[in-house]
Amino acid sequence: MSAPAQDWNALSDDDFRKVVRTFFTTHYPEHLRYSPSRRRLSDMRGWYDTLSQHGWVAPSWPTRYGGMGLEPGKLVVFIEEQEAYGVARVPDHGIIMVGPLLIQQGTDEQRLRYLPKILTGEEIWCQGYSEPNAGSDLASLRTEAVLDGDHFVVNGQKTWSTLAQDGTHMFMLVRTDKMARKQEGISFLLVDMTTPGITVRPMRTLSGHEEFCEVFFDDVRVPKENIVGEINKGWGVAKALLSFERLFLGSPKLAQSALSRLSTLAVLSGRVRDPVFRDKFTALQLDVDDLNGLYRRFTAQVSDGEKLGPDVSILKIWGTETFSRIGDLIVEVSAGAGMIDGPSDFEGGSFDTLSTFYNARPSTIYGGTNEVQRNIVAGNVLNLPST
Amino acid sequence: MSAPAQDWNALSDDDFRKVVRTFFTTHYPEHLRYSPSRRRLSDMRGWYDTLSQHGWVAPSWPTRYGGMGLEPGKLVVFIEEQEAYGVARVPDHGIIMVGPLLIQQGTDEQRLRYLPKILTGEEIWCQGYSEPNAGSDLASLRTEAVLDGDHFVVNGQKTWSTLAQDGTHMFMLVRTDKMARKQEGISFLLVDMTTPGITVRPMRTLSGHEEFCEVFFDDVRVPKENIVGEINKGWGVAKALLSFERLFLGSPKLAQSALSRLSTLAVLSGRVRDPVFRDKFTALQLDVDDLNGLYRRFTAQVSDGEKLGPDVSILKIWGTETFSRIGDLIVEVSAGAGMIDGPSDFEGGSFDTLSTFYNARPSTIYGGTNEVQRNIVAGNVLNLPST
Amino acid sequence: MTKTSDLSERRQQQQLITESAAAFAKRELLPSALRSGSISHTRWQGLAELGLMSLLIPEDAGGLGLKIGDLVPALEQLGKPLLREPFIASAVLAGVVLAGSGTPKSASLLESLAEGVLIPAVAWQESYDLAGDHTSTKLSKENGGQNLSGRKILVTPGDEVDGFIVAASGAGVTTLVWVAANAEGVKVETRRAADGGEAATVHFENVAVTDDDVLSVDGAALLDEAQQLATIAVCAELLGLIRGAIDMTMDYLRTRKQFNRTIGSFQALQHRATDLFIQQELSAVAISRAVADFEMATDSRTRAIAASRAKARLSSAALIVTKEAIQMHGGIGYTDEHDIGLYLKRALTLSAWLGNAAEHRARFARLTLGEAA
Amino acid sequence: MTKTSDLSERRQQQQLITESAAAFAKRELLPSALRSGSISHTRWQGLAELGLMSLLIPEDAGGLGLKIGDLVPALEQLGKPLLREPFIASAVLAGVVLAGSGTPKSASLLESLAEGVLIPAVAWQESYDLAGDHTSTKLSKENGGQNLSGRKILVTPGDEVDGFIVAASGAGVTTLVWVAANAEGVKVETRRAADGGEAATVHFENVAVTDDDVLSVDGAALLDEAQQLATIAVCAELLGLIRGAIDMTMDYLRTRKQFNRTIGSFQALQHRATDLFIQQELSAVAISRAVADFEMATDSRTRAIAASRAKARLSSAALIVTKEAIQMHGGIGYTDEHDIGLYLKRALTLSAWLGNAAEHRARFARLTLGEAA
Repeated sequence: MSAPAQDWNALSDDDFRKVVRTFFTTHYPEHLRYSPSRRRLSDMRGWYDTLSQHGWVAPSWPTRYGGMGLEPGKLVVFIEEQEAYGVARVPDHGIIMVGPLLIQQGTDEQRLRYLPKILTGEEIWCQGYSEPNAGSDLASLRTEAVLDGDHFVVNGQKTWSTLAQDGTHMFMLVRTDKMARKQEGISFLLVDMTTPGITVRPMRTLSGHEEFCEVFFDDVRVPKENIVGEINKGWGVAKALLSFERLFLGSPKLAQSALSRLSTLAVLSGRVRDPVFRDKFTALQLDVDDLNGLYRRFTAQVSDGEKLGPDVSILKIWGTETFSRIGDLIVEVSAGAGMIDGPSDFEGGSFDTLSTFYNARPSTIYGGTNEVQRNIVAGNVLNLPST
Repeated sequence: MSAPAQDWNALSDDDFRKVVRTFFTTHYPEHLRYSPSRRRLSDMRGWYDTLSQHGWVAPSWPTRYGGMGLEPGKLVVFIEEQEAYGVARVPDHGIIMVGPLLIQQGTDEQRLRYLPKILTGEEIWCQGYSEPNAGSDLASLRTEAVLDGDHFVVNGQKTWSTLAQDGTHMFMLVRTDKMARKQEGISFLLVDMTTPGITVRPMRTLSGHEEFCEVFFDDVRVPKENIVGEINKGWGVAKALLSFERLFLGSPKLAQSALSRLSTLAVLSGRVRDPVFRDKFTALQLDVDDLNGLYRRFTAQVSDGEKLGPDVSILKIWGTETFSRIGDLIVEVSAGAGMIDGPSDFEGGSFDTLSTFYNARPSTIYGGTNEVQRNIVAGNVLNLPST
Repeated sequence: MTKTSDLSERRQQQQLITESAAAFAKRELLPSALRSGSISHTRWQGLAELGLMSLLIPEDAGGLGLKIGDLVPALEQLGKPLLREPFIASAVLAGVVLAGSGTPKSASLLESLAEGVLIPAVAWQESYDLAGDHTSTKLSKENGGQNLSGRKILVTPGDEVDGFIVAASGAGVTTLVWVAANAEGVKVETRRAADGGEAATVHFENVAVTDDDVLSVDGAALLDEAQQLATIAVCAELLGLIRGAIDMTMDYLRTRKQFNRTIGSFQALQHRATDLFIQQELSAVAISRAVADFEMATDSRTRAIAASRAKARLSSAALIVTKEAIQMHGGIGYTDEHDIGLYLKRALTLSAWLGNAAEHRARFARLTLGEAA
Repeated sequence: MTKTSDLSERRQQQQLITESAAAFAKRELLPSALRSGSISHTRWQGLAELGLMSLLIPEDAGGLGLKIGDLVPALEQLGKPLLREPFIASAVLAGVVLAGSGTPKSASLLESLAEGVLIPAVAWQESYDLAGDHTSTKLSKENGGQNLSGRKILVTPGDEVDGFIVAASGAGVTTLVWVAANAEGVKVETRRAADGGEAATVHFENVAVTDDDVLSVDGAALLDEAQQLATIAVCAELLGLIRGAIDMTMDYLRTRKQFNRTIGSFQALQHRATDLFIQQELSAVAISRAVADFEMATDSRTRAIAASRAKARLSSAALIVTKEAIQMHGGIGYTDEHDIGLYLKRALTLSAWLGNAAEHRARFARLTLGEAA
């Protein structure tokens, strides 16, 4: 199925860069480049297959599980080239979240059952953390799973589940002990989305896309063995994943690609020679450069086998707020075209002036709002007393 | 003693402006113009006398008490001209704080006893609010006054008393009932600084000036009749004064004069033609213009006989933070000269690059830190629940 | 004494207008109307019945002859629940041009506008930049008649529009002509605006223009005045929008619970809420100053400074406030299901239209500091 | 494998240097030393004994031949308690010029520097602006000898200085010459810097320069390299300063009580504290990147980009952090009695010296985006 594992890390960074670049230019579909918003599975299926055939689905997984086994430096090169060529994300919750988690905390059976189908793209994962009254406050979640023989019976509602309408499976947090204190009594469950009793309702976002869903659970029966880690210990499992997520959410990808878009617009609009623009652009360029540096520091920590500490929250804060500032400057530079939805015509080509701005809005909210991240840093890194 | 009262408000704004301008150009000493930091009494004594002789000491007091009786519009003209000509403040706590307070809440005896000597400059007032452990948290103050016959006996320590070393009198808050809850049991007292038991220790500030003092009280006997308002009701008296103070602290004077200094530097350094500078300068110019607008709105409220609400805190926040941003830009524009204390030589003349920056530092702290002001607005204007 | 009684008379009249606008807003307007995307002719008629269409029109042109300061508080009321109809584009920008034109054609158009049966648009813009070149559209004499050719962009409103006032270069001057939307040679391509409305790119290809259609042979000054008025009017709508967004957000902060607490009790949010309130109050005073300066102005430079002063503040404040409003609402604020997002979309549209904050700051700098190096 | 063991050897050496610098800092340095205003010759000697003076000097010039990356962590240690001595100005900026000169004169000066008995300064600057004109000082041949005339400003250190390396325009090139502080025709006017140190305006009036005093006839590239190195070194000191200011402030927030609560428990302050921590971490990565780029650089443009990248971040972060530190300390922070104010003063000095944030951003833009319109 997948090509034989190769030792990418043996290549020099420059050589690896060339390989990656060639791979993208050879295989990635032209019409999918520089997508202004998140792509649905239907658009990305072909590309997923291509990645799968070449063993390129999971750059960061160890090779023994079918990943590329890239060390952090190589992973950064990979991401940089992906951004430079404007390669869109495939639905990647399985690749980024479930895979690393099962490798770290799953059973052999779970790894064998789930990992290969993530690599082939047969199974697409979505996330079930947030609830209407437990957004950034995950410990307040109320969706419950009651053990009934060999099954958990799940009832409740999840929300902000990204592209759940394309998911075949969901990893979710459920309350398995209602008597326990808030963060205890939570379990981590893997759920097949075709199980009877599940209803998915896409929500339209500000930018007009159906990027998130509400998911309703009505007496949904989930096999007992689908639990990851111990029962009632799901908070610890989720926390491990949260620092992965923060690393991922803090990846310079968004900001980097937004900055490229800003450069493009500066050329299209002729603002590239305007000293006021250059001053603002340079400040953002340096912000993105330092974001890259910060990201490399944390990924190196992961690759050195160290656990990520609570300080990884700063990556998410800085990454998303830099992204947001770039979106603001794009709107500013667009002048009158900043009032138009979708592509506007400029002399040198067409440009969507608002997409970055819109995409920046949820980035400071999801994955734990930046307010929650700041609480974490203040309390757990700076040791300031609790409020 | 003072010239006969005149109806300044009958003049048109333009005419009044001409009168004021002529007054300053005729009388104000050239060497005291555009003083980068607060002037001591010894420097300003001559000018105080001049103001006194012409009845110009108290622009905002009613004419029947010896003030100029200016309505808000005229007062703004007065302040604008003062700033434009670079007229320094005389020690003005008596004029700005004590006068209006006694006019509003004092007894006839107090008015008769104290107001004339403020107008002549014979008596100079300083403030005794803050204490080492009650900075912005005035309700926590501990300096106590115990009634002993016809006198209060005062013991304790005040701090951040501006230019107390030049003061002949202090208006202060003291605790007169230790059993009462925090904001109750506080009284408002007028104290002669020559009373035995008072020690004044000037503190050197960051900018190297002795602008504030600590004042120690050791069994200081203050006549009972020196209380303003009722005993144990000093918090209400002080609050009335605090909104005066906020209005005063939010006056555009500081920001306006800092902006003039920035303009001067822009010309001296040649940066006036730099588009990046112009962009930043214009933003600040508009910030100061809107600060002026805000100030006029609140002063108009006062002159219409309305009480100032808690929303006046925004004036203090915006005024001092605009001032601070201007100080930052002055340092930035100074380039290498931004490392030098005191005047630096530029081709067109000399310029003190750091004084505005230094002066901006305490402005966001004194008179209730901007953090406290934001708490006030959130709680009392926006009605957000208490933390 | 005359001065004072004039003032109080004016204040009474303003209050009357404001109150009727507020009543209309309460009765007829809902932010969610933006979702439908289309202009309501009933609401348009309603605005006409309030007398708003002719408020700024001089009495000798059949209007009420009031000033921009009289309109501002009413627009604030309409902006608060996000008026979707192109009042400013059609009644202020186009209306003021028509009123200043004084031809039989403009008189009849103005009458239809006042009756609420006409939706005109001014087509002046050719570059996205306020300070860009907008003079490529040409009016040329040919075969005895006149011919209009060129392309205008961001024409607002771009849908349901009955005709355009087009600014064209004639014999060395800017001539304003009327072109019906259905005239031969006119092609309208609509572009969806952020707020769901439509702006249009309008192509004019050899469109025949009769002498009757010429609204002003040398119309640059007239157009300029109308633009500055419209810019201040947009600021008033934005101020209403800011108040609406802040009210909605403070309500949310007072009721939404997370971590077992009302989120409005979190001090970090309280301090940021205060900063939004400051933006609102600065916006209000910036408009007051601009209105006062505009009404006293006797030259176009002063009018432009007044307009830029207000728009620089309001365009910026509206975006600061609505972005923070989304953040404070959290996830729900990013869905199209909650109205707070509509405030952001409308803010994006009105902030950019007629020049964004950076453009107006630059123009203010140019006019007050002189040209840059 | 060689690469890895080289790396770990380098890391060990760095650690050694850092630890001895940390021990020295703990033993000898206190922020309050800034108040005295004067250079301590004991501490200067101490720095020499640590071997820091010759760390960057190539082995063939008698130094340790290490790289900027080896010095950075040590400077961070020295910067944290606010080293007052002009290590960077004299040992880095002047030291590197002397090492690159290779004349008998420079060798002997270098030796004195390494022994801690010489305090040299580089006099290169004539305008406050980094990008200004610094070439009016002239070296001219007269009566067989050479003569130096001109004026240099912001010469650091400006007090206790033994001599100056002066950059002068000779025959179409920048020539670097040594001038003893007490030479005839030299007039030094000191200016108090924000941190209490002294910078000087130095006037050279027909100062006689012997052939021996010429350190480099065509020395522009050498001076440039030394400046970029010194700029990165200043950043390392600033990073230490930032860490020191944040530590002191967090301590204060954890202990100071107001309104019956530890002030560090107020969420608004917590969020702002997080933002300061972010500035600190960004500063650290900005320096790492600059060091890596600098060490790999083979041309002056790359070196200048590396230096500007770091200084743009550090100058800005240091002021953000120290200003907030004062605000968080409240009134006590504004008195000269609390050390936190010294952090602000030192930050002001080092942020401006060798170019402030705005100047370095502009240079970065020029070098990466090309000249502006």
